Amino acid sequence: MMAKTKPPPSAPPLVAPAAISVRVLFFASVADLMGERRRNLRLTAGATVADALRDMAIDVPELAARAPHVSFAVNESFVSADAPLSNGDELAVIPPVSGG
Amino acid sequence: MMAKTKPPPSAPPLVAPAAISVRVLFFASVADLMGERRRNLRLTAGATVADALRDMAIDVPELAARAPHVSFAVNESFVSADAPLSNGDELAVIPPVSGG
Amino acid sequence: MIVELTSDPIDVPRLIDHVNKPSNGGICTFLGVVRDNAEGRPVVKLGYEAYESMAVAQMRAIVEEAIQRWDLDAVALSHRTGELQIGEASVAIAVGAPHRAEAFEACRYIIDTLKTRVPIWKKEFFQDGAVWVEPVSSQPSAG
Amino acid sequence: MIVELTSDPIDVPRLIDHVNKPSNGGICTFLGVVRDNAEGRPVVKLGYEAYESMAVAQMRAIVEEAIQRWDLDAVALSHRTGELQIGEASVAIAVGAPHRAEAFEACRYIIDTLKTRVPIWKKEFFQDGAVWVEPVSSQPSAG
Repeated sequence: MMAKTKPPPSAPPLVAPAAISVRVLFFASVADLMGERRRNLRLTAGATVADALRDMAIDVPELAARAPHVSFAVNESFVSADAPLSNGDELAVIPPVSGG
Repeated sequence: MMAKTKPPPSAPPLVAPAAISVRVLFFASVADLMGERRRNLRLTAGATVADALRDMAIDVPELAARAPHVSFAVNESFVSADAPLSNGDELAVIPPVSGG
Repeated sequence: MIVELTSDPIDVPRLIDHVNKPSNGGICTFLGVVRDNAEGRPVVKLGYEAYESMAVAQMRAIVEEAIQRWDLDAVALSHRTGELQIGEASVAIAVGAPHRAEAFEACRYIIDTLKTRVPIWKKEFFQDGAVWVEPVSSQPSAG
Repeated sequence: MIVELTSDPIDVPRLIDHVNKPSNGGICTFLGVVRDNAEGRPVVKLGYEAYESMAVAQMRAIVEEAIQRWDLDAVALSHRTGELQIGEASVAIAVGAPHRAEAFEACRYIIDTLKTRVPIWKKEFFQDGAVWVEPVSSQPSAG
């Protein structure tokens, strides 16, 4: 927790980094791992898919081990882990697919 | 027609070449050309498929022109034009196939 | 194994059911259907004539070659004879295999080979006449 | 074009009818069916889960790629979700084309590509447990 300090009077007021809200979807083995099929996540603006994963791995450390073996989609399009997230995005964590 | 001659008494009797009977089948464009779907043909023993064709081309000269473009089967197996025929064989004249 | 010539419409679901065995994971089928044109010229209907006994023997030989080569246990092959209308299936092949690569390859082999050596002939009927189709490259060789 | 996910049994004749257009001469279909074993281990049943909206979008994109590449006008693709018994079709593809080469190639392309990037997952149920199938090579890349 940050120490509460008052800004020096001559400096401009600190702007708190804007927060974004992202809906995360889990499927198949990842849904089993997470114990849920979706969650809402608040992240700082500019956060990437990888940042979202790191945030969720605080609760579920096994997710970090799965990260290299899953793919990601934002708003139903595949993206890489360094893709930035925007407010309102739908992020899907996609384990290796096995349809057909 | 052979002249009827009596063999000289000292020589062995002449054996007339044995005749064979072959059933010939025509299909598709060849049946149209022949104006029939089958005929029975008498040939001398040792006759080949090509001999049978030559014999039939006496009646239907157009058959000679088709000969290089058709295949032949004896008793339902493909054979080449120089294959010998035996008594009772079924010879099929097979224009280029177009099933499927 | 189903191998047949038929003057009735081909029952495709029956062929698929026949090759749907519990050990198979993939089924590839091919249907040849009557097109409404031959290289642009409108076709009214088709007629198929076969040297029936030899055609069935050749079809069976081709299916057995495919079964051997791809280690299959389920193949069905049916070919129509007689008069066919636009959209009707002239030939239907169904191949079941544990994995899809074999199903696709065997199905393709069967239709390609059928077209080169099974004694069946197609007649195309146009508004103003009819012709026997005789592909230049389809002549089977001896043996 | 039919592109669908369905929890009901796939109606294969409907898909074939859909691609049977007068200008088509060949129809290739592929069915994935539930095998009774997974590398020898007896399978009791399968379950399929999908990220439904994205799966349909990806299936449609794959079909459109095939239509472009092989100049087709008739493709149908249906994939099951939920619980499937041995012998049921999990996926069915039907491709109609003027000539057979295009029908075979496009059908093969669609099933091969579907298996690499459509977000659908298969769960194999055995006598004593169940596992999600996760092929090592099937990870879609970004973009």
